[in-house]
Amino acid sequence: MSSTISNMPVLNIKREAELDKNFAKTIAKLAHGEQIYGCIQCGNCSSTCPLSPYMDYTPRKIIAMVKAGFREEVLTNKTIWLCASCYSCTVECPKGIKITDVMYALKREAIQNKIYPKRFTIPAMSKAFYDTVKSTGRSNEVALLMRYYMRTNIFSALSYVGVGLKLLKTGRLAIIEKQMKRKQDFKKMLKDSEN
Amino acid sequence: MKYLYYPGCSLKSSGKSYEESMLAVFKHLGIELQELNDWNCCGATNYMAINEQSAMSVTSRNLALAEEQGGSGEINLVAPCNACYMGLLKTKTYLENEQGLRDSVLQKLDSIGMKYEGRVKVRHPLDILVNDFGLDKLKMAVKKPLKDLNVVSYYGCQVVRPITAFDDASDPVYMDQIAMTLGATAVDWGMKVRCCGGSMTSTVSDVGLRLNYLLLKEAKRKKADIIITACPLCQFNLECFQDKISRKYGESVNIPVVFFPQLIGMALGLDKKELGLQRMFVQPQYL
Amino acid sequence: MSNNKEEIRIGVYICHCGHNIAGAVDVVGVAEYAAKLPNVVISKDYKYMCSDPGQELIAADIKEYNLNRIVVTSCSPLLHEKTFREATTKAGLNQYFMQMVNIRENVSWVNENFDDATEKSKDLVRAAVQRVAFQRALEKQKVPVNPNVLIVGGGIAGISAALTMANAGKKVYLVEKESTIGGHMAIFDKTFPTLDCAACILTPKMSSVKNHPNITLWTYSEVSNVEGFVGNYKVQVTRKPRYVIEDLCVGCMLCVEKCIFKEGKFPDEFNQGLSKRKPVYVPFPQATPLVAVIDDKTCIHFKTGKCTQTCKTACDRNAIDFDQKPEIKEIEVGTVLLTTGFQAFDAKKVPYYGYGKYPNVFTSLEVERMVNASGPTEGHVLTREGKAPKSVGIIHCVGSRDEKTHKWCSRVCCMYSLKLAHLIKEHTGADVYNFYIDMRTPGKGYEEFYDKLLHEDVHFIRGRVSEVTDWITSPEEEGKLIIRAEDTMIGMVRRIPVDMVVLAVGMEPRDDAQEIRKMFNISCSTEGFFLERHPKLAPVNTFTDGVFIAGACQGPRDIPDSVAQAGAAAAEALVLIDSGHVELEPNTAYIVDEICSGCKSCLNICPYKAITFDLEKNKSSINVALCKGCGTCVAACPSSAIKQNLFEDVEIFSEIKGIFVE
Amino acid sequence: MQEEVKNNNIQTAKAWKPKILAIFCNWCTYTASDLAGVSRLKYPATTRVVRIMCSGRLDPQFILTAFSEGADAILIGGCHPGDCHYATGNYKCLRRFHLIQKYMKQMNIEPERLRLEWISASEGKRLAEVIGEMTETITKLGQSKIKQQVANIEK
Repeated sequence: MSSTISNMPVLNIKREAELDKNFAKTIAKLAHGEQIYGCIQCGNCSSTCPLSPYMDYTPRKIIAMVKAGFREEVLTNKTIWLCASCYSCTVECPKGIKITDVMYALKREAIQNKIYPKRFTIPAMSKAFYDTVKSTGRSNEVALLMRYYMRTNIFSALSYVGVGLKLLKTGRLAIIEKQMKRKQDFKKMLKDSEN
Repeated sequence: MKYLYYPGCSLKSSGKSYEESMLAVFKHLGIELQELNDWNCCGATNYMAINEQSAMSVTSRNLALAEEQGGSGEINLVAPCNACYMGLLKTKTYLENEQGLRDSVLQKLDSIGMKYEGRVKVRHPLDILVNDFGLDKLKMAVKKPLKDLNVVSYYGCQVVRPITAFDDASDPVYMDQIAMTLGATAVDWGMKVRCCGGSMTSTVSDVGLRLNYLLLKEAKRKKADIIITACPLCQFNLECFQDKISRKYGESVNIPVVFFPQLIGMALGLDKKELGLQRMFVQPQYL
Repeated sequence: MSNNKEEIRIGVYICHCGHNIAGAVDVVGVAEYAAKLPNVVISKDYKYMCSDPGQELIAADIKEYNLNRIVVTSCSPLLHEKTFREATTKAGLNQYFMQMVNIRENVSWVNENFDDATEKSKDLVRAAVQRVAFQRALEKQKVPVNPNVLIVGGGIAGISAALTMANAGKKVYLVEKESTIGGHMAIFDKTFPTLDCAACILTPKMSSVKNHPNITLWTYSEVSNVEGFVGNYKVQVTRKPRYVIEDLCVGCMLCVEKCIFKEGKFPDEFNQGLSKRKPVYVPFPQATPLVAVIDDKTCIHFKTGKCTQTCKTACDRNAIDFDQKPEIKEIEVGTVLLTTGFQAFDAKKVPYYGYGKYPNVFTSLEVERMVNASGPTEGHVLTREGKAPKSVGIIHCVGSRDEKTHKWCSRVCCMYSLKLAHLIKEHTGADVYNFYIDMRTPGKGYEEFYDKLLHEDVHFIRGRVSEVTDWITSPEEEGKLIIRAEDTMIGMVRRIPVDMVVLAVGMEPRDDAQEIRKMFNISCSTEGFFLERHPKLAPVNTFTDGVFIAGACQGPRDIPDSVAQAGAAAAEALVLIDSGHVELEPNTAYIVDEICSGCKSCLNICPYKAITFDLEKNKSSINVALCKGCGTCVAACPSSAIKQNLFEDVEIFSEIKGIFVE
Repeated sequence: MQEEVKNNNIQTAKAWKPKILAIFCNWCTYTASDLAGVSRLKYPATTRVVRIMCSGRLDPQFILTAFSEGADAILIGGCHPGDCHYATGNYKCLRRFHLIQKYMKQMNIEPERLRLEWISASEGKRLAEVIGEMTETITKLGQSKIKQQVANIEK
């Protein structure tokens, strides 16, 4: 017992120098609003969130940590990736904080800085979706899932074979997607916005 | 009544029967839908996570197309998929409110010779049916009232959130009213707008399946015969994973899950095939 | 410049207001600039012009430099014009030779760029220097004050104010919309933090009002018209027919007993709809006046005309009169106290808490009635199924601290929730959970009350409830209402199954507040409560002289604060009455006969009918007593024959020119 | 010398910021501007307030004088319809406002340079917004040339 105590990691202390003082400002800008400064920590977001039971930190804590500048903790945890964009927190927030937009902003910030949890599946899905649309202009579930499983775990795709076959049988799987006509225009616009 | 119609990717694949049934029902009721030519993906939720500017540009191209094809004045653009509806509506609203964003998006449209003036009104078929067409008229069109059918309405998240353009954000009632108009019993339940997890059924399936398990279990506890939805992804999640969920939790959660126009179509006396009902995994016995 | 060609000697005084102005405007620079302006003899800046030394500085300079015009550049004239006018008068100069420039509210507090703000201040000072040269000596008009007072609203604030004024020997008209006075306080069972029985402390006051020789009490009545001005208001009160002659009825309840309805059938407003009443009823046993009232919306006689009128025959005093008509009373008063109170937030507006959907979700007012021994459940806290709850959740901040409903904190809900928690626990022994965002207990004995509750094993969860629902995730939740909230102290979402939910609804402005506001010519603040003249220094005054406000019509407040405010408002009214007269600003209009062409275009413009036409002289003339000084006729006169004191054309033009011409 | 004059012009052109005459009624809009101050709302230092008791006191001559003396724009503030402290003064103001608008059209003065707003005592925020918007509009529109034109005529 005594040996474990001597090996205990430092968990619950933070020094001001370790915080990113501009973090709140950056996120407020990316997330369409200064409202995050008005957070009263009521926890309505955490409570209404259908995914909060699975999160590392509840959404309320994320907002507090963003405000205080806990950049690393916020960007590396799974909470932001579990947000399913159901907007329940956003419509119910008594202070009008666009929490879903905050989560989006944090996701983008994490991707840009390449510090999201590496083996985590959700960022991979987002990227797969992005790439599918970028190349075809529309999303195609077959192409999307192919891309996704290539990136994560190709074997896990097997567990969905049953569902896939049923979809195929009922004509709900579009293997050949009708293509856009002005695809070149579309790509050009996207290229511009990535710069 | 004539509207421009934005199907979105899902209504061409897994949600095919949503499109089929809606087109059939609207045609029957005399509501004309004209598909938007050369539309592209709405941007959906995943896109925003990578590049918001790009997502909004992609979406605004659809709005610009609607203005190109919809003539002068205000243009009603119907988007049945919740994610598409929300994506289009959110983009439109944000463009209205944020000058910087507007400038940069308009510039991108300009680079491909398009423009957007802000004349598009984004509409959901529920909104059209209740507010433009009217429940009274719908009632008169009912041929086979759905007697003794207990219906729970599942709205999903993105139809009344984050921007509530119609109905109530936490307690929507439009689908319930439609069900009652068709002669069915609308069963009230507390999970109308409780999220199904979206793509989580594929990404973190433990979580995704549990969310859907809770929804299905509660529908069954409330003695529902059928669940109606207004979103292709909700419908997909709730219906297509029922076997998986039943196995995982060791209790049967099987219950038919259909799109609300399919329910309307049955009450109007339309053909099952026209409504795409043969595509459902769980056949509604009653219908 | 002016008529007698006197030399204009102006003194300009720039106030730093500590850092308030000096931090955003180069005050020294402005003073130096002003010194160079024409006619300016002396220009000074000073830390606090409104302080005694500041005022004395002006007075001393007037004497020393023989000044005859003063420009004070400081805050809003609405705040300190009176102060500096008095300072001017003290030095023997007519007060209307003083002009104020507002560089605090209009400049330093709102403009961020230092150079721009300084530039703006210089422009404004220059304008005032040019204007003041044309200002003339004027005298205030003295008008007598009618000693009678009108009090609108018979809740605890109105009752307290009425008794204070009446005890001071003034004639009081107390007008109440409902059929009894008592207001919200009469609904409550106990009052926090002392747990006094509300009825025990309120009822004696109510009967004092009824019996006071100086108080005329008109219940079931509304003010329908107001005319006049401070000291001299003409008010019309409409007494709605209650179909029972007040003077004859003794409140014996025989009519209620004999009503053709054997049982109550209509929601009882006083019991928040938890019980039923008959069309003829007395709201509650201590109602004042204790007179029955017949509700013509539910009474068979009024609905069909085919009632045997058992109530009428039952009354041996012949007090029932189905032919009663609205009665209009005209009164004259000098001052008005508005104590119209608040209304509770409608919990149906937040559907996620399930009020109206789940029967066992109650509002706090409903529970107030339930815990009351003479209430609909005779003091038992019961679910709709008639059972004592084993667990109860009290949700704070319903309709408060929320941008989608009301942004403000309603101030009383934390305390009354603690009170209800205590009473529910006492009555039922149930597990009581309080869901709060922040616990607000600022008040004498309030924090101590909270401490008491903490020791009573009442549960406190710091988190805003997101939903009251009936969907379940485990068998033990079956049949219960589930409250979901994050326990933010722990950082976990909790699902708490309860038998009863109490919504602590907040306070909001009454639906008719806007109507009353317009009638008495006062303003409301953004959220809709009546606006006080100054939030700190004139909290019971309004911008309309002679009209005062007290209690929850001005903003959410509890009983002790309402009573204190009522006292303050009564004192303010007494000051006006006892000084015997009021001084009115001399900003009235007058006609220069030589210029008036007799075109009559001014006649219909005056909203107060102060302008008449003298047929003999073929000219218009203005009755100063009726003129309120808006100046509309001045701008309308095609030949500029009408002038306005304090706002002469020449004054305004020179001010405008002064702004732009250096 | 020429060069210097030119530079000076550029200097003034750069430094130019609109000057807006604000004529506010005592009871509503002037009180609102006090409230904006007390609430520490921020808006550009472009306005100069002249207080009158009621917007009904507004004399069209005030407007014309201000323009010819160099005002870039004029903002008139009164109580909302139905809320006038003197019952109907604001309606009279509105009538005159329409007249002035017509006159301005004839004189080729941009209509944006005159604005009438109903701002109640509680609407400090609205006041700040209006001043912000107006400053933006007038900045885009540029300096008023009326003073110059009037001077030329008088020459």
